[in-house]
Amino acid sequence: MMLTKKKVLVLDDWGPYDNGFEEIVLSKGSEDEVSTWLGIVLQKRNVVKITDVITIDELGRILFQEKQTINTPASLSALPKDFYHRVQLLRDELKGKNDLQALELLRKLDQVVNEIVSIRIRKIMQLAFLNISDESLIDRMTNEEFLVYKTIKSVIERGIGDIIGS
Amino acid sequence: MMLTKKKVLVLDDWGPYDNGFEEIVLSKGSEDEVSTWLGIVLQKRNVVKITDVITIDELGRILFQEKQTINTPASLSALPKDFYHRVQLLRDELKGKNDLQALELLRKLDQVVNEIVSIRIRKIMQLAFLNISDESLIDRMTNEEFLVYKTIKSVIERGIGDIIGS
Amino acid sequence: MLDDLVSNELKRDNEITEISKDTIEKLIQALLRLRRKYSDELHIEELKIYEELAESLLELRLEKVIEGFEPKGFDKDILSLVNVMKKVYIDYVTGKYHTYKGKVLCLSNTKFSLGNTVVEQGDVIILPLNKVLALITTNYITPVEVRE
Amino acid sequence: MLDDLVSNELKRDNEITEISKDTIEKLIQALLRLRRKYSDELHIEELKIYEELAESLLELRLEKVIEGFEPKGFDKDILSLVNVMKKVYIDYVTGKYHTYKGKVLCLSNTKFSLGNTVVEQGDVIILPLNKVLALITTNYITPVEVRE
Amino acid sequence: MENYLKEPSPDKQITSEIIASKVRCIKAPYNPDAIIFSFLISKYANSEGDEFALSLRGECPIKLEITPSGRVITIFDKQYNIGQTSFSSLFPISVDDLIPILAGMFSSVVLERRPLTEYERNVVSQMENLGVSVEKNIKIPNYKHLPLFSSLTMSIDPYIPDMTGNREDTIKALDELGIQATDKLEDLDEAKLNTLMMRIASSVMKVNPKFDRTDLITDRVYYMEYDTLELAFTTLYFLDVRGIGDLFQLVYTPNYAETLITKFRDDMAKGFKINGLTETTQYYIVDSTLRSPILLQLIFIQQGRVRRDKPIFIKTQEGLFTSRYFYVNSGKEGLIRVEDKYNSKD
Amino acid sequence: MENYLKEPSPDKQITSEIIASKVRCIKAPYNPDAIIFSFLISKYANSEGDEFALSLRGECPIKLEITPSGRVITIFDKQYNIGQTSFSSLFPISVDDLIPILAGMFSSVVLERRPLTEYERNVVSQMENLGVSVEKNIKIPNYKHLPLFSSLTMSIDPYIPDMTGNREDTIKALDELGIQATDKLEDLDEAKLNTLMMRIASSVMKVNPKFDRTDLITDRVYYMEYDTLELAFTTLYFLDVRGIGDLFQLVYTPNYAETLITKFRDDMAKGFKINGLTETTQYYIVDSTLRSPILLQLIFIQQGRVRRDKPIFIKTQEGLFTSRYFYVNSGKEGLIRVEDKYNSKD
Repeated sequence: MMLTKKKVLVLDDWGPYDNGFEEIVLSKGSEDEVSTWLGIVLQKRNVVKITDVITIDELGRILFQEKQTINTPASLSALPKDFYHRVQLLRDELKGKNDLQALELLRKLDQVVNEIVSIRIRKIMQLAFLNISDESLIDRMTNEEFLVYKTIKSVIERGIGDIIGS
Repeated sequence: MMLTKKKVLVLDDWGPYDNGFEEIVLSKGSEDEVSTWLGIVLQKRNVVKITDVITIDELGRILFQEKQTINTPASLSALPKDFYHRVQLLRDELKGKNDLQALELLRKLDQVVNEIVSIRIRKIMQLAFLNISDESLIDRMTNEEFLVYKTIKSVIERGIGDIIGS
Repeated sequence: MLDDLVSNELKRDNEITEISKDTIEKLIQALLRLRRKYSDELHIEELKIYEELAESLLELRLEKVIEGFEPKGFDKDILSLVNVMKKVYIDYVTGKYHTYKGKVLCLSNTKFSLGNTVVEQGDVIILPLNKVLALITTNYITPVEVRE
Repeated sequence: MLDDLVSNELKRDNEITEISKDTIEKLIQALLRLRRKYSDELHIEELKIYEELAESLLELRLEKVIEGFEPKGFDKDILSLVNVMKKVYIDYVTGKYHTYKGKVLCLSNTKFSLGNTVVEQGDVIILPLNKVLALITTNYITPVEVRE
Repeated sequence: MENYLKEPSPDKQITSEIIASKVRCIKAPYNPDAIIFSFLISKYANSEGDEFALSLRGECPIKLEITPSGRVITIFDKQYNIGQTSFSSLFPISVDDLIPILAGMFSSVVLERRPLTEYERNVVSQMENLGVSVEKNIKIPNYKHLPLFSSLTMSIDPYIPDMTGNREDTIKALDELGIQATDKLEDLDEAKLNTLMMRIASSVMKVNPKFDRTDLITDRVYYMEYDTLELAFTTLYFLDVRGIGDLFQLVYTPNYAETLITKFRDDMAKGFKINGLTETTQYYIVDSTLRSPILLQLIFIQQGRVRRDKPIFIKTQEGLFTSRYFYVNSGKEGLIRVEDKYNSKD
Repeated sequence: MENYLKEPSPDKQITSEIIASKVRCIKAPYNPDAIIFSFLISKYANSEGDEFALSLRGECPIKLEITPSGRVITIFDKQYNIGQTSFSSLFPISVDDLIPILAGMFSSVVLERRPLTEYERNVVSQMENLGVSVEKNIKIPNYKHLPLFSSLTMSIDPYIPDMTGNREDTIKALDELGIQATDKLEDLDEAKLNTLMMRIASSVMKVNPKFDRTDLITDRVYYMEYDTLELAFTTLYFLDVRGIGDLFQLVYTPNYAETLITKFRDDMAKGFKINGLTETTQYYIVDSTLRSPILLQLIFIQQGRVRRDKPIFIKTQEGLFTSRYFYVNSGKEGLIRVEDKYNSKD
């Protein structure tokens, strides 16, 4: 995940940097892609600004969608694999600002995300319990959600699978 | 679990048997207690009959209770730790009989147990999700159920705990 | 008794249970005598139950070690091997050792025999990864590290 | 690349993924050169990311080995040590070895040095449990088994 | 009998000197007394996390040797000659180690067919405070707690031709003397006891003409339910057929003696036959269902038919076997299959 | 110069004989050529799952030795005297191993300050098919690809007092000769080349009066971007300051040479000073910021100021250091801290 490429806007010339696989040179004013970890470090140094971040508006839309289908587990909306990580980046950014408006946004962000997580995990638990393992459904989960899904499925199978039915 | 003591009716004199910790002698006609594994072996040899088995009637009662509180996770009814193992013993007994009536009972047994499991696992998933870890609740779970509960709780905490809230 | 240890291990989910040496020693000595005395079907069945419980106990404890809980109890040292394994694995995969296709360059810390060769302290040895782990545990070798 | 290996490991939940020696070798050789060339803050940060991923990869794979899936891939031999550990642990706890308080009676399979002593093939050794495991892996010793 | 008055009197300090040396190994011969003594040392010299080697083939600064002129203990460059006295009797007496010390001491006494040395007699009398008792009585295993037929069938030394290893004949013989098989020695009156002694002596004399009725009476040492003669036979037997594992366990967890003695009685109760002895230049071959080369040697030595320094091989359906006692370099414990170099050449 | 015409002519068969022996160890001195040859053997003798030992202190049936009368290879009871010829040049030529073979061969040539043996010349000319080129030219590292100031500051042999290790002075000197620091050798016209050669020779002669301008021209062997002289300095330097790890990697993954050469250039670019040499009965102490005892020895040998058989210790703020090359029994790799027995007594 930390090696996933992220789009950045280059604020200052930087490099060359040998990351072991390629040499990275960033030119001021250009748009480029760098590994997430490097993007985070360079953003802190004001060398780049990560551009493919999530916004509170987008989060609002996701929550709306999830709420509409709250009782239909199979209607899980598709999130990028690193969704929670993107949220984390947004939080860090807001936290960094340290003004009143940002604080208000932060509060709102946490509330929305909590709701999203809550609805989605319920759906995922249902899916795991019903032993639904549709490829397209799994694709809609984030990495963390897939871990939850997989674990619940396996613990149910392992724990009591040999009692029910069989 | 296999070392848990089970009540048996002794059908034939047997022993002495040194199990490494005590010497076991069973006298025909008496009631006694032996480890589950030994009870199973000796039951097959017609030396004992395990008496604290579960009955279909009892299972019916448990199902009724669970159904009444289907939407109240915290109202999980208390089952013995080795509940599923007892069910297994009952199944084995019915299977062994191989007559039509037994087959019918077997079918019914599976149906009832499936329903019980289904309701209880849903409740337990809820409890884990809501992070309810009341000692008295946990005591009402069987070993297998506790494993499910524990795993779900930990995967939710581990997977996304550091995103929601915090 | 062993089943209680397994149940406790299952229940306690945020630490490795402290199983004392005395507790486990009593069990071992009883089963040891059982093995020495009997080899009939029933005792073999009984021992199989204990073997399955021992396996469950190890699995539960190992999983906790992997999750990062601190090894403790009678098996502390053996559980800690997982942490040695972690270190060696991470160092190997992230290029901290001089290596080529599963072979690792090491120095001998002591005199010991390796195949037909007797190796002296300070000798240079090229070892497959799994032997590196075993011989680190016994402190016979140290991998040569890559540093700037 | 290492992150893809971790994702794949996570997704495939009923087997250990087959990571080839060539795949991992490319990664290792690149990181090895990185370590050799640089020691600045940024490269240390980068290597930390790789170390964390390597740890996740091992954890996921180890958990599968513990659950009973067959070790395979470049790290087959090292993962298999968990199965050796299982056997030794079960045998120890269920009294299959002549033992007392964590010490196990063994025979030496070969000449090797043990502390200051050079042990010959067939010599008798009393060893703590964790060393038993390490020295079984290297085939230096065999525990004396209890039999009827 | 030889003169033991000139025996050197060893010092118990030797043991503490060894333990204090912090050396984590002992070189020892494959001999029950030497092994037991080494394990006793390891029990106290070997702290947690450490290893200890009993070096049968390697070298070590601490060495136990059994030479024709007696036992020698070497600690670095110092040598102690302790004569006939067993190694184990040098170990400090404590309740915890009483059983292994007795097992080591009497393994040596029985194996070498010798009386206790003065030093050992002293050790035994010091043990009387801890419950060890000594009496002059008949030399058959555990006559105090076992029925007579059982004691007699387990009598390896003296070997009683029509009784040892033969339950039915023993019961018949007792019956002829008017003794019930399940009687214990204490149940017999003076007359019956005398008749029994006569009967045993005459039987033994058939294979060992030098045997005398007085040889039947010796110092008999008991501790709790343990008879040291039975304990010695048990130790010799299991070292032979199973290897050092049982001796390790006996030293570290002395109540293991109970397990071993029970197993020994079970094995002996099955009975055994000795069908013949043939000699090659390198070894003896014994055709027997008693699978202990040491005990077989002990039986044939009484009859002057074998030399101590020549190995005993047992002939069975599955081939020739010996034990590590006679083949230390095999590196294996328990019964070891060996090649018959002479017959296999045919 | 000695007469090399009588040199024994080694046989490449030696290598295959070693590999075919299936012996999993080589005893070798701590010498770059011997170590590289051993690693080359291990690369082919060592199959999956096996181990291989490079025995510096132990024993092994295969042995490499460097004796006053030449190099000797022992394979069990057979001995091969290969004279001055480097071990590595015996290894079968293949593209895969070209770089380590050259690194081994030229480490030996540079370390011993000798010309190629006839056998080695032969090996090099066989390598020409694979892209190795030979030319007579100036003996400064990688004049083909590096700017002159860089080559000159890296010149360990000959040691050029005001240029080696001193970037500023080198640039100034070049400037005085009307040469741009960034010029390469090929950029110079005949006249400037001559002036430069004169300048170097006169500078070298200040510390080494025996030096002659003709000594500046030798056989210069290149392979791709690699100059064997630079490769040899790099090998000697990192064996010294880091230990066998880099040599292992160079043999097993030859493109590692690039990493090493880059690092060597970086280290050399930092420059260094040599402030003084003092002699004790056991070793020399050099006060220098160049942390390679081997390269320092090489510099002082040119000036006739040190003997080969006496270790070089480097004096730094943190104490005295040497490398395993001069202290093989230390058992440690890279720079090793040592006690100054003479000064510490004060």
